[in-house]
Amino acid sequence: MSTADIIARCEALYEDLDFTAARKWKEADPSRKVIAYMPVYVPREIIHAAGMLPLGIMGGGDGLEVIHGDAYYQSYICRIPRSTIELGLSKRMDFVDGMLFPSICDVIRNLSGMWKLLFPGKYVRYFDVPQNYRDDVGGSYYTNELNELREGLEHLSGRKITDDALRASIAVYNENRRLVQAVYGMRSREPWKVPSSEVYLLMRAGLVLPVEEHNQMLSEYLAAAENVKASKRDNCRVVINGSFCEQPPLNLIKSIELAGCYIVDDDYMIVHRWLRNPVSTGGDPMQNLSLAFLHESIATAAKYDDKEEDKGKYLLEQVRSNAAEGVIFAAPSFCDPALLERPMLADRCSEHNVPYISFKYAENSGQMQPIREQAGTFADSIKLWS
Amino acid sequence: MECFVGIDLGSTTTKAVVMDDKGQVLGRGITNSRSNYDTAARVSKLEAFIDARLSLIRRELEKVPAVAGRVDEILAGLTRNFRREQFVEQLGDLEQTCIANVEGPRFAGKEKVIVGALTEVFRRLREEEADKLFAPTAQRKSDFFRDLAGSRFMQIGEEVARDAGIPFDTLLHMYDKSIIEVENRPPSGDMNRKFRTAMERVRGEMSSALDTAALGAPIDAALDVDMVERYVVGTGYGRVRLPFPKEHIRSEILCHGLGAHLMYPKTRTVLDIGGQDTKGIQIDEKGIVVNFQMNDRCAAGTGRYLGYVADEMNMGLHELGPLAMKATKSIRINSTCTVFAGAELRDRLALGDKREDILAGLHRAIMLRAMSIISRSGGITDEFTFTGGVAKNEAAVKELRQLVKENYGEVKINIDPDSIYTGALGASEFARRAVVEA
Amino acid sequence: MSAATSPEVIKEPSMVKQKEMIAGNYDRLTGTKESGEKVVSTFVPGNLNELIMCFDMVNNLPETNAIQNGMRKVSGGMIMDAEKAGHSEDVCTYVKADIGMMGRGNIAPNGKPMPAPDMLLLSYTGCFTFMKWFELLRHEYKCPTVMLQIPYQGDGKITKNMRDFVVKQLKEEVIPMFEKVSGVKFDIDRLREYLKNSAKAEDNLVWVLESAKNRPSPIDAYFGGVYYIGPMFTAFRGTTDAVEYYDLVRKEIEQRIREGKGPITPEGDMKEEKYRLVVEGPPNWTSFREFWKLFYDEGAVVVASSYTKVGGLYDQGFRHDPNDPLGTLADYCLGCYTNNNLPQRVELLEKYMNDYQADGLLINSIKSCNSFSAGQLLMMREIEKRTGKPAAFIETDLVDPRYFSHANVKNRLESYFQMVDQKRSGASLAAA
Amino acid sequence: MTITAGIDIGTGAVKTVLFRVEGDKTEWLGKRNDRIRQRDPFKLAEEAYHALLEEAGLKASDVDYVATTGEGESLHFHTGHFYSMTTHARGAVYLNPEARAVLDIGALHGRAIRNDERGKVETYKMTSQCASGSGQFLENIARYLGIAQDEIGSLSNQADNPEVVSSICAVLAETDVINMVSRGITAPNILKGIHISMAGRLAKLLKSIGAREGVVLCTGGLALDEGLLNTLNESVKEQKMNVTAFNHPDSPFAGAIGAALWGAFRHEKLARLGGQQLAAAA
Ligand SMILES: Nc1ncnc2c1ncn2[C@@H]1O[C@H](COP(=O)(O)OP(=O)(O)O)[C@@H](O)[C@H]1O
Ligand SMILES: Nc1ncnc2c1ncn2[C@@H]1O[C@H](COP(=O)(O)OP(=O)(O)O)[C@@H](O)[C@H]1O
Ligand code: SF4
Ligand code: SF4
Ligand code: SF4
Repeated sequence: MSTADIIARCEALYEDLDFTAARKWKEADPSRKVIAYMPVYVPREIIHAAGMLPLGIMGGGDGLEVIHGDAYYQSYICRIPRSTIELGLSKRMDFVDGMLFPSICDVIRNLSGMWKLLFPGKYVRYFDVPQNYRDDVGGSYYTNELNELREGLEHLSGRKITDDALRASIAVYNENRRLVQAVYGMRSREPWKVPSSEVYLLMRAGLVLPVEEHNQMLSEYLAAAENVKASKRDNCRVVINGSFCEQPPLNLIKSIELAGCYIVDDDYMIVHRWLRNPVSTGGDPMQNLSLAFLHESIATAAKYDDKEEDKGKYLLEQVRSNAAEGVIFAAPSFCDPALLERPMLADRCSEHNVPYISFKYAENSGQMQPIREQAGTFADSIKLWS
Repeated sequence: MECFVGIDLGSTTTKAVVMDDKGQVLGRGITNSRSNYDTAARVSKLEAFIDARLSLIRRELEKVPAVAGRVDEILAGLTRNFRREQFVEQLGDLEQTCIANVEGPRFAGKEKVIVGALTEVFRRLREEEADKLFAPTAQRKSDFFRDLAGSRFMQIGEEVARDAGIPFDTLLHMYDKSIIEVENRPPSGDMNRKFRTAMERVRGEMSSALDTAALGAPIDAALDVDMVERYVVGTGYGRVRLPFPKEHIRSEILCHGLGAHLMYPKTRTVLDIGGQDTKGIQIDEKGIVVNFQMNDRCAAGTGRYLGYVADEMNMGLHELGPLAMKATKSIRINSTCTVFAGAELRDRLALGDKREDILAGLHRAIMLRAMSIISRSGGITDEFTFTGGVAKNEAAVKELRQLVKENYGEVKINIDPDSIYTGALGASEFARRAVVEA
Repeated sequence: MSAATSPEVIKEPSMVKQKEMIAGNYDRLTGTKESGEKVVSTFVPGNLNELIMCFDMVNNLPETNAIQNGMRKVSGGMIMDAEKAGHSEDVCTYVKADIGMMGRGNIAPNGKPMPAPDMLLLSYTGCFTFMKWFELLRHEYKCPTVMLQIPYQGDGKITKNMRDFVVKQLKEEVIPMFEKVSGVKFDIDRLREYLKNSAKAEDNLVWVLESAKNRPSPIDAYFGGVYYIGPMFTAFRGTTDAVEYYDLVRKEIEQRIREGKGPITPEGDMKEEKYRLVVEGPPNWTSFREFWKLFYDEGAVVVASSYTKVGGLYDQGFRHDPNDPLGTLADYCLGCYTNNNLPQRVELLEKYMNDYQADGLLINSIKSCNSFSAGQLLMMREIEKRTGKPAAFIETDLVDPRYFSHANVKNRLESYFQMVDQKRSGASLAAA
Repeated sequence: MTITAGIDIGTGAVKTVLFRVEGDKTEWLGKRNDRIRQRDPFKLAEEAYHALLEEAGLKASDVDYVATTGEGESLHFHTGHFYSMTTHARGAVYLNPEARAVLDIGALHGRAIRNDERGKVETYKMTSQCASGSGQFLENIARYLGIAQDEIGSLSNQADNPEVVSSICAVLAETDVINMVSRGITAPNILKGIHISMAGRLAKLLKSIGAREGVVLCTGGLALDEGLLNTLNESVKEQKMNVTAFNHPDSPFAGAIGAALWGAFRHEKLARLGGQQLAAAA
């Protein structure tokens, strides 16, 4: 398969607002269950070990006409919750058996309660995470939370989730993490071969496909991409930060590259890259997941930085290790975590002479002109003066 | 006779309805709000009384056997010719105002050429356009003098300016400067005289001769009726600017609810899209508002949006709908910021999309926003009434029907040609109840 | 949450007392250089005032400062300063008002500069913005910061795991940090004493809030309510001053009930009680007086509000318990209004609608505050559905004057009141 | 010697310039400013370009680099494209070598750019997606009031009691203005009020890019509005910023000039690098 074929499949999955692939998966066996989750991070291993399909929901993008969703949100709230409500009310998610709302911001948090009110009878869980990183404090709290999730899912399926199953699932996801890193690594080395829009679509596919299938897809893509003939363009290298929840429209990602910027790292769909290293497959799996969260998580605005000097460390590391020439802070409009975090990160960039720009978007932004303008000017200035 | 008046001071248009003590609508009047609010209220009221007078004439004529079967024809002719009289009169006013405005250092030395050009433009307007505009079969682009005179002024002006060797911008500027003054002057003159003059022209136009004597008496009778303005209620966006005491002012939400109820008693949901607001209203079986939602602080997706688009395309508002109806597909438009409408349109044109398809997309975008507002107010319950200026736009209506069907199934949808008067109708009924039922 | 600066028409003794208390705290705050006292900044929801008192530290609440600046109409400029410095237009204006205030020398209402905090107690109750807010302050002040994470009641209940987690953080993170910064050793018996005071005052606060069940209501539980909760939610819970204040208020209101009086407004006693409302959401501070006037001019009195529960849901039975000092602090934090999930919030409002015999619900949706605002439109629907009473929705902001449109709010409220009216007299009107 | 053309395709007008660059010497050969008015901007650009060449006595083949800016990315005969902020900064420094910040005030957007003495963009800020307080709005109001564009400035300068527009939305603000007319507020006071709110926004942009001192050159369509310029200077003074805003009779051409000059720069750089293909830029 060529990269084009793989990407065509991904694009179809991406545009399918009815989640046909996930529906088919479920229909294949009546005992199957689908558990949807919102950004940013959930331990998909537990869902997988329960024999269920974790389904990532990233809002409705620019392809969904939002009618009822707007009726639930004021104009000054970001887009993703309203398009998610639209997906729910328009029955596009009727096959979903449960919904996880990770702890990320007040909007998603409150959405969990709205989901309970709107869809009584469904399994709905607000999934809190520790902001305290001591094993005996935050760690034991989180292990208990994980166990509650485990029990909830057991209850839903009527089946025990064994430790062995969990260890096996952790292994599959470790493989997924490895492949995802490989794709990111390849893009960083040869961005002209691996356009960001393709990387993006590949990752989107991972939200709706069973992980085994995604692993296969990633391997095939990596092999195919080696053979791509494309020549290097006169672009600058940038890291995108702030897009961890509501996703930009695909056109925006394309526009950034068209305007002369190679994206060499980003924080789109960070559920795939949340844990930087493999999770241990021995011992107590729940504890392993908990410890991995405490000590291996990447930094993001939805997390508390224990020490002041740690703020921005991860971003600067992304810049350094990918030889990026600048940072683009691209946050969804009205996104509290991203927008409150930005001034602190921007200060860190300035302190280290990393040029940056920032803009806001919405998942359904139609006007790319201002984006091209800004990304283009950024690229121009790096290009003309390097 | 005693009359009850409701005035809806909208952001774009001001509407008035005159009602009798039985709740029968006698007349409706409309004018542009883009002028002094007091004047707008006065003008719309005057127009409504003119219309009421026509109703009285109709009532009288219907008693006359000699004109049986021809009343509609006579009234249509009478209305048209009356408007023509008004048009010519206002044109004269505009001409004088324009000429008076040619002064100051900006025009030093060029006054004569400019005045000459203006005179020529107005001569052609009067001689060629008045007849064309008010010919029995003519389709007029708008009901407002500003638009009627304006669009032709632009075309004629461009030619005349070229011939006279002066910049067209100068003439355009004279027009912009003067039209606002003219609009701020309520129509003058003796209405009855205008009716009589118009009647003369009707007689001339009618295909077969009419019994002049038979017509005289009923028309005189109708013209002699003394219409007394008993109680006025104001509503609408600009209602706080009306020089009325508080008890003469009602919220436009209530007026729209009641107005829609009077037109369609089974209505439960009302959508009103006006110049800069969109309202979703739920009413009960008595026309009482039980819930409402409206946009505020952002005019995205309101009637004005279409105005910007029409300006950008150099078209009349009346023409947008028909063009959009020719679309073969609809382009998805996500931003409904009114001010960016033009930019969006240009963007899309540059991408090679067709005008009609883009327009269809723009209409859908407005209706999507309206659907959200309705949804926020509690959804659509049978029957559903669509009111406000945008209800005149067939493409908007088409999108609405489709969206209602997709989201709420089969629902009876009411749209009245006079739906723009819904708020004023409700207000006039409040006026009537204040007296008759007090 | 304190008395505004322009003169009151009528000054009840409790108002005078509250003014003195607040002025005293500001004097204490701005006098730390001389007194050598240490300052801790923290938030209203999850405010651990009793604990702070155990370490002889002074409590500074940036939210309250923002409100003060809002009421004195200086917050607008501060917010713009923060925006110019790169803070987004989209985020909470309390944060920006605070940062802007810092840029202008942190001048307290008494005209003196406030000290930089010696410690930030990031009690993260009911709102994510708190976390970023104090990260931003830490970024500026580089001072010791301790996070007290309060898990959200996602399933509408407080689990043992949550409570244990909070208590553990208190023991192992918060108290040690306090000891380190203040140099004072923690004494649990001292804490018990303060908690006793709290419980006493809390009884009276609840009595005051519930007095609105009378007809006419002797208080306005929103506009007046923010004054009544002032001492309890800020730097006074646990003090004898607060105990005295609430005694005083209670007596005054008992008197009003005996006299059959309505609430006090800035223009004297409210005349006729025409509408009884329940309000959800915080008020607008920059136009507080104008906003309130829109209500009392129409004879609308607020009989219950959720905003007066952000610093504790005392009327639902919670009391600080001296017998379980750390556990009770955990319960307190876990139970604050915005830490409740949406179904709980709906139930509470429904209960208020019924218990206080309200004519309708009004939601004042605040642009800044997603914690409150996200989901309010659904809450409105639910209440309408469950109670059959009309609800209205207005949008303003806390301390950003740009988002208070008097004309808009007035239009909405007028339509709403006329709607309630028309509904009441529906039968007679529909005759035609 | 390098001959370059700069073409700035805007929303309201197409600006075209021609330059000859030799080492440090730059010579401005010609300029045109064509209002678009419902015409196809790309055709207009092509016509203008050829007309300019003719005036200058040059052939298309004499031109080494045709640089576009603004919305000209897809102009078929260009050599390379530079983004507006890049070009405005360069154009501003050409027009006023003292300029260390640029305020580009167009029909729909405002942009503030901070640059160094070579015209390199250091940082920038744009107005948001919402078109409130845009030039388009001013234009609409002026038309409504019957005021020609070149009259706005002098009228605004006559204001004695300006009335500030409170609405955030440009459309709702129009109604505010109409209200003002019916309340008898004079045109100068209305215009000045609009200038004040625009200047406030622009000053905020300037402040947020950290333009604390020196010369700010206004470019773009509204740069020549003296009323706005005066108000802007009042506004920055109020904000205690030590900057002064200027315009230049050729301010509207800044983008096109910048494009032409960067084109020359790029051409020479690429020539030095040994005839590397221009494909990347085109
Ligand atoms: N004949 C028409 N065809 C299409 N649209 C129209 C027509 N007349 C008015 N409109 C639309 O209606 C809007 C004005 O509606 P209206 O109800 O009069 O508003 P308001 O009450 O705010 O003045 C205009 O902005 C325009 O978009
Ligand atoms: N002399 C002038 N005084 C005031 N405004 C002007 C003047 N000349 C042009 N404008 C305004 O400038 C705007 C267009 O600016 P421009 O920079 O050309 O925009 P764009 O680059 O987007 O086309 C229009 O709104 C127009 O009205
Ligand atoms: S986009 Fe930002 S504010 Fe919106 S839900 Fe996601 S994290 Fe929360
Ligand atoms: S978002 Fe709301 S709760 Fe949080 S700090 Fe701001 S106002 Fe307070
Ligand atoms: S300018 Fe556009 S986006 Fe902004 S408030 Fe007005 S209509 Fe809405």
